[in-house]
Amino acid sequence: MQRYSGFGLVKHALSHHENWQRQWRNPTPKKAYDVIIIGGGGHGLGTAYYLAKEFGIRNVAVIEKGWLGGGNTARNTTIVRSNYLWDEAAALYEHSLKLWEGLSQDINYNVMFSQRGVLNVGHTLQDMRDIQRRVNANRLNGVDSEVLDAKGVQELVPAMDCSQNARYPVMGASWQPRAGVARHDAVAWGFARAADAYGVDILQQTEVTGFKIRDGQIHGVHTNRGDIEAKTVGCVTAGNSGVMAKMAGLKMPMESHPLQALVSEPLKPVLDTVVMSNHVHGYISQSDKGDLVIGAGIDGYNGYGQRGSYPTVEHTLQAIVEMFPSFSRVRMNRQWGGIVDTCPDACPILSKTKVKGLYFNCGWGTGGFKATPGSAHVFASSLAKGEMHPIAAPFSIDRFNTGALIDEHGAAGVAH
Amino acid sequence: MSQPNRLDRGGSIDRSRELSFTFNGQSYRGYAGDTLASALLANGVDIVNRSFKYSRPRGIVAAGAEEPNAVIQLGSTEAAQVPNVRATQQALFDGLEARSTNGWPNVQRDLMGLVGKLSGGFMPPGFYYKTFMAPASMWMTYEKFIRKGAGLGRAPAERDPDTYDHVNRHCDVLVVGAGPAGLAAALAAGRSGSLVILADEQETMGGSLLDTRELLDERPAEQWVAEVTAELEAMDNVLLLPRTTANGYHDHNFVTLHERRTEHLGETAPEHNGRRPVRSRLHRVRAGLVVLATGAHERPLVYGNNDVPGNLLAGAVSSYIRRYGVVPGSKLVLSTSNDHAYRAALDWAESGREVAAIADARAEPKGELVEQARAKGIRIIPGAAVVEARGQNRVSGARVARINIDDFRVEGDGELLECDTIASSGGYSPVIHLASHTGARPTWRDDILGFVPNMVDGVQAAGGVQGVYATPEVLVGGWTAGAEAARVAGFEALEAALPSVETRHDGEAVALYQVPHQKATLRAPKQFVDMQNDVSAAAIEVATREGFESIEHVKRYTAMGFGTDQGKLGNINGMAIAARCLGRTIPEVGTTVFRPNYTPVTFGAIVGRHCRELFDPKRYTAMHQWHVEQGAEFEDVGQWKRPWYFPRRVQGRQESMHDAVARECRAVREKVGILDASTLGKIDIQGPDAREFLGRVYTNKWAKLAPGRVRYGLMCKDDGMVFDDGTTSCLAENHFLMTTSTGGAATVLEWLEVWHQTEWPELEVYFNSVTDHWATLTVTGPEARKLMSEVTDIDLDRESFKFMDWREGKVANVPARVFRISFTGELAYEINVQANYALHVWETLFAHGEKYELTPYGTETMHVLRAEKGFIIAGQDTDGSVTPEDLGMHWAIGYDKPFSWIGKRALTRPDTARADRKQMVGLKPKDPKVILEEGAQIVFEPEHAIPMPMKGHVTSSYYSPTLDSGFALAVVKGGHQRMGETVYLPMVDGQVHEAEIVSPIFVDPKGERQNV
Amino acid sequence: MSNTVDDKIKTFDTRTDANVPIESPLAYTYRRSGAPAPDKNSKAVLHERPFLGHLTLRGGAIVLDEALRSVLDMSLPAEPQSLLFDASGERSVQWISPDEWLLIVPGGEEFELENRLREALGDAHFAITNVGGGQTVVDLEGEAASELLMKSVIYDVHPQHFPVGKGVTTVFAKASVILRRPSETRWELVVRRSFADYVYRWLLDAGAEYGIGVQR
Amino acid sequence: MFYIYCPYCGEHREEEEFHPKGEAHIARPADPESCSDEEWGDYLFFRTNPRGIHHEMWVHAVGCRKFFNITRNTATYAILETYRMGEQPSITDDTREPLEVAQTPTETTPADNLEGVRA
Repeated sequence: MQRYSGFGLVKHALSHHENWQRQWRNPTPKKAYDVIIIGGGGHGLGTAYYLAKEFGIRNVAVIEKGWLGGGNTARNTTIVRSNYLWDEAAALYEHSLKLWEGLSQDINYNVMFSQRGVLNVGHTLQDMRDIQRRVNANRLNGVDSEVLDAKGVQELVPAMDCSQNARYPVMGASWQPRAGVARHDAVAWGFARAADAYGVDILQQTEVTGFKIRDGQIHGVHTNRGDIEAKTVGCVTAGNSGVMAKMAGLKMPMESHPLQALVSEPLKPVLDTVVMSNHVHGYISQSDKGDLVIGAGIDGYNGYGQRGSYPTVEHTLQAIVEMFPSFSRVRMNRQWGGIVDTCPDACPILSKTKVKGLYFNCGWGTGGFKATPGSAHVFASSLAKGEMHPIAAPFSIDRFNTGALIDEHGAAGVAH
Repeated sequence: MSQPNRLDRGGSIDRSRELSFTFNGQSYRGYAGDTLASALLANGVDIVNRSFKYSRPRGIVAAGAEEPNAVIQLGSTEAAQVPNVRATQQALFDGLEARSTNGWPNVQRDLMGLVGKLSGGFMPPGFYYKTFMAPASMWMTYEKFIRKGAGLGRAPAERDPDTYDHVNRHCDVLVVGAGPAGLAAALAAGRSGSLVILADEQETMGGSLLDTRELLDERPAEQWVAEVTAELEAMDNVLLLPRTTANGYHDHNFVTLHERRTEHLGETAPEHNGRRPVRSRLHRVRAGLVVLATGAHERPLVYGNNDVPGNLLAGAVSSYIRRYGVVPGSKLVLSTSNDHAYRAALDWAESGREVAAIADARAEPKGELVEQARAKGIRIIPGAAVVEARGQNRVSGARVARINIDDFRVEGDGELLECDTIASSGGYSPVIHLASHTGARPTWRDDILGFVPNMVDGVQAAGGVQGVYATPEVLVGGWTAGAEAARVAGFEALEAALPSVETRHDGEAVALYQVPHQKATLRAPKQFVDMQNDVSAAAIEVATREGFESIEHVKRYTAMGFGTDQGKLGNINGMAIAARCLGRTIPEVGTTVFRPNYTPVTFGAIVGRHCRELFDPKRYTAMHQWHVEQGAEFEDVGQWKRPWYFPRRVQGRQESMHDAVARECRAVREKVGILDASTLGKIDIQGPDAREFLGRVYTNKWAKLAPGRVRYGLMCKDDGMVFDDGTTSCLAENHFLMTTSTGGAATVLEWLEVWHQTEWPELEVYFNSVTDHWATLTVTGPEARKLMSEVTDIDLDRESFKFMDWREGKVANVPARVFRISFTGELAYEINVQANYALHVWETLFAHGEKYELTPYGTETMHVLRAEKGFIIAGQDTDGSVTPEDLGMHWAIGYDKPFSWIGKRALTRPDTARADRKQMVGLKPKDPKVILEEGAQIVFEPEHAIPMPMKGHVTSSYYSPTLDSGFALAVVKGGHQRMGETVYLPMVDGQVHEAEIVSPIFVDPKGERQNV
Repeated sequence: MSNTVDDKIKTFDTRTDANVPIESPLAYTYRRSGAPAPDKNSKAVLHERPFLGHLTLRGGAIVLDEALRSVLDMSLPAEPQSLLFDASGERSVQWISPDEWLLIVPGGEEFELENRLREALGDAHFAITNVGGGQTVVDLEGEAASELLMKSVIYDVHPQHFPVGKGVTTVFAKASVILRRPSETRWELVVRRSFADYVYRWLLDAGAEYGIGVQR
Repeated sequence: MFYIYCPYCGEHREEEEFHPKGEAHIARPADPESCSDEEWGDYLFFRTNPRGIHHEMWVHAVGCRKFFNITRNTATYAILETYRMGEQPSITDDTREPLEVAQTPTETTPADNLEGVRA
């Protein structure tokens, strides 16, 4: 792999950029692999990378029906944080955050992970109780987190209306300084390039059309480019996981919903942190290009259309202007939607299935992006060892039958 | 003041109304009817901005929504600032103040430009991803500098002085675009009698007819436009919306139209009769049928230095000359791949200025416009194109050379023509944005060299958007679409009545996107594809070499199309370049799918009136005025404003919350207090199966509750988790009154309905909300009976009106139902009266209550008093993961009820049956002065290393004036079996509090006080 | 007060003849936000009609229709979204849902009416609920009335789609209202008490451009 | 934004008047006590979540307050029918009407998976 560096850049400039190498190959599928990963998003590519790097399994295919990183990886609002309420979730997301902190160097690809901090703002007494509960739990779990009052919020976010004039005045916030944002596309591309360098085959424009299952054991997949065999298959297809599960004869405790986001026109820097509010229901940050990146709530109906309903966007912007009245004259450039696979307890599924050798990693709802390296790492470990990684173990499908849910709803009405 | 590029005549500007404006602090003049762009060009302003990445000087390129460069900051005051205004769509008004958004120290002499020139070579696509990685700790510092260069305009720092609103509209036919197709469609649909809305983004209706050279019925086109517009305006069934952009096409024919009502008049809406009209308005339109008549955008050619000011679209040149009487230069070179662009040269020549040459990429240009140019003696260089512009801050020349399109190379050195303006045209891209918003993928058509939309149900398209460009065909297509839309809506279409237009014979266009250069693309002068994001053809080539092969990858890697113009000019050219690099065709590299908005929309307009006071309803009880007058502090509970506590003024100073709550608590425990409990949800339940129904939705038993009696109940979801609680009174055998928590009112009513309507429709029962009908006044405390006896005719004897009884009678001469239920643990009467009388009853109680020191109390005191009694608040002490058993409320669980009530089955699942579940207990801090933090986490091993195993948390915690101590409710793993044990609460400040697990009932455990 | 108690249902007259003050749901709002008087330029005029009798009728259309005919000499509107008035125009009954109608009568009539309807309905499965304290009626008139409504409700109020004699429950800004059209010139909004302030202030804000006035 | 025909009100109304309530025809087991934990978990949480024809329950929350069912294509968002509680859908995966098929983008051709330029 051609190593990226500032010095390299100068060298390339002098040769008119004529010598850049491909970041990943476009290989022909082999007949068989040790492991097949279905889904070439951040989680899938990351899983392949860690399989190769940490567990020495390099005979791996990542099968992507479109172009890599083209699903939710390309459509989210790029927030990374780990201040989750429940121990199991905090462990998973904190594991991920720690990996984020060295990711650019690890994969030699600047994912622009920017630890500009995340504020979860509270507007009611119950919000503040929930914030205190979460912050206390975070600290005892080793997750950096603190409670700010309205004055503290105002100091961090001068553009925000923290006065008593608001319909729902800001009472305070939780603050995770290590949280932040990252460049979403770069995560997929960086993992793809690094995995490819280990010999992982990334098969784009390749669609899984069925599973080869015999005697309760997975033997591979059918694709539009022929059958590919493997005794271990990890399905990491986010919003399409239900469709994949159905192909394998499995039912999932999951529904796919549209989740919308939007950006403003680029503005000179005006917002340095990520601000999220469950109560008025919106969240916002400003990208390095100057766009205000704004997330909406989930649309309530099932949908695979990568678009949602307009009132959801309206309500989101109402919340943003309520918190930032001076943004009223700013303009919205573009809106789009992703398909999020949501579980009843707002926590993911990292699990074996009834089919031996077939694993699912899905149900991330709105929380998938921030978990990318962590999810990929523990999933790779689980695939490599045939046993779920201890951090992944509580996220088994079985919990929906035993009742051992990890209910993050209370903590994360708009979890992102 | 002279406007050097203003022609003496022509254009539809009003020369009698001169307007003054400033740009970058310099004063200029223009005319009513100008856009800011046309006025800048009239004044000879070349550089309007500096580019984002390389800080190159940029000028105006287009005349409409597709403009990438002239994106400016508007506003003379802080509050009126508008970032990122396209000068081409901003009507000029007197006193307009505008500035460039980039450039330091100014846009003319920009120092960053030097940096851009020097470092431009080091910024290939994706350079951020390839550098700034070492050392890891420095990224945040690097980023700080990167961010300094971010953004175009700036947001104002003050509150918006303007207002916005929404109008919900329904129509049979929505016509988007009022060019020839749209006008014909609106006319057909309008004359048929259907309800029509015609929206156009420009200041005036007419579209391409506003600068056409063609005659309609042998008269100038604008005359036909004026007549049709007047006819449509006169129709009651037609609504004309100029300055209105259709920005989003959503499911089932829902379209958002953004009408800029005052932006042509001033930077803020000008006051009129003392009122300020809305600045802009969003029409939320549900249309029966939509006719898209959105036309096409001209594509520029991509050649070397094509971004130097003085490079314009050919069509824009015609627009400026014909519509605004502005000729944006003195000597023109036109580079074209088609006939239509010849208009620019003809218009230019007719303005009395020089056309140096027309470089036509076709070997044998022929067609009427070509012939007209020849007739005027304009030099035409066939098989050639401008391969490179010369000049720094303004075009000074054009290198024109013969090109071989198939082999993508230049033949010979060509010649350098002196000129100050280069107009280019690479053909036309149908404006398919709206059509693709709902997910329909467009189709590439080689014959028109563009994507055309695929239609979904309920949409018609006509004219340029379909790739139909000849005016006669456009008119017929528009009429047909309008008539068909009306027919679908049930109206009879009339015979077409359209003006005659001479059919013009155009020669065939040739496919040309990037013009080859003598040097290879990576070594040639920059050939820009997306000017706003500084994306060049070389960048696209590098991207494809690096493996970014789908157009979506190319776009994201280079940032092409992500600007405020959303790639209106550049996307197709970019696809063509990617296709060339990959050896594929354009449709093979991808399709074009656009997202809303078509052009950016002000947040304020999307928000409308839903801001400030009207952001969310404030719900008030009937006693609200009284609470306000008493100086209550309020708590937001859902949408309700509830009194939180009533601070008194003591010696001119406001009592603290702690003191006020302590005083209110003591008043209730020692004398009598009163609470406005009107916000509780109330549901009237009637029917012979009401009792059966209650038994199914509540965890406890209802079979034997007698009329006149009240019972507390818990509700679970079928996962066994508590979600609401409240009391329900048996009014009569078939008649119950249910109460819910304040926040749960709507949820519970819908919960009852869903079970009734979907699972048990056979049960004869009806539910009706009476939350707002009744006001609820809670009189509680040892003196409550005495006070009540002064104002009611109800027999209050403790034997005849017992705890958990209800009675009816009069209170303060008002018919009332009185319930002896207690949320404080004291003797309590909950009075329900029709809300319109409530204030009178409340005031009467105070008139009589003075001698008992009747004290109003708020939600905080209510919380303290109920917590002292171990009463839960659903949503505070429960969080969706707590069962009735976890709450220790086995007494409220009807294990042996015949029907398997909602939630019962789940209680025996392995996880819900665990013994070490988190269970509700009381906590007594070892130090009575300590008030534990709500949300504090509970551990058993305070010395344990992080992560520390957490065993529960505090759900409610207060100071109790009765106990003179802090106390708390909490959930603790296996808590019911741990009475008397010590737990630890490590706090943020390093302190570790100790507390004893105790019963959650702190006051009057036997419940004697409420029974007196 | 003549409360009837049969053994199955308990009706209750919530009104009193005693001379006690009564306050409309908009009382606080008037004090706080004022009520601009209409003038000759007012293209929209609001007028609250509080304290009317409001009864929610639930049950089968046929039995309710019979009862209503016998008691009030009015028929029950069977068609969805329809609204009928009696000859005097003072009493109305509106379809709300396939098993729900809203009966609005002059204030003070509702209790006796409820009892007579109950008597007429006998053993049928039905429910009658007095909701008069929980809602108020706001009239909206003037040439800009429908335009003002278009700024407020999502339902199509174009006269072709919303003829006289229609009534719907729909979204009003962030609240809900029952919107009715009793005549060519007059609209009625039936508003929940606790939302009345919000609806009123919304109308005043949105109606400012029409010089909206309030008739007190 | 959807335009939904309410089978009780007999006319199309704006989506804002409705709330989606998840998959339709999820009946509560008649005898919960005899359900295994797995069966109970399936009833509570497991859904078909199809890409394509979906039968789902909605409530006309700001309107007649009735629950009813919609057959909707979750890929195109086309509403194919609405029907009252207690009724069965006339359109299922097996009975797709030709019109509807035409509207559904072919789900598996690689060309479709190009996704394309999202501006």
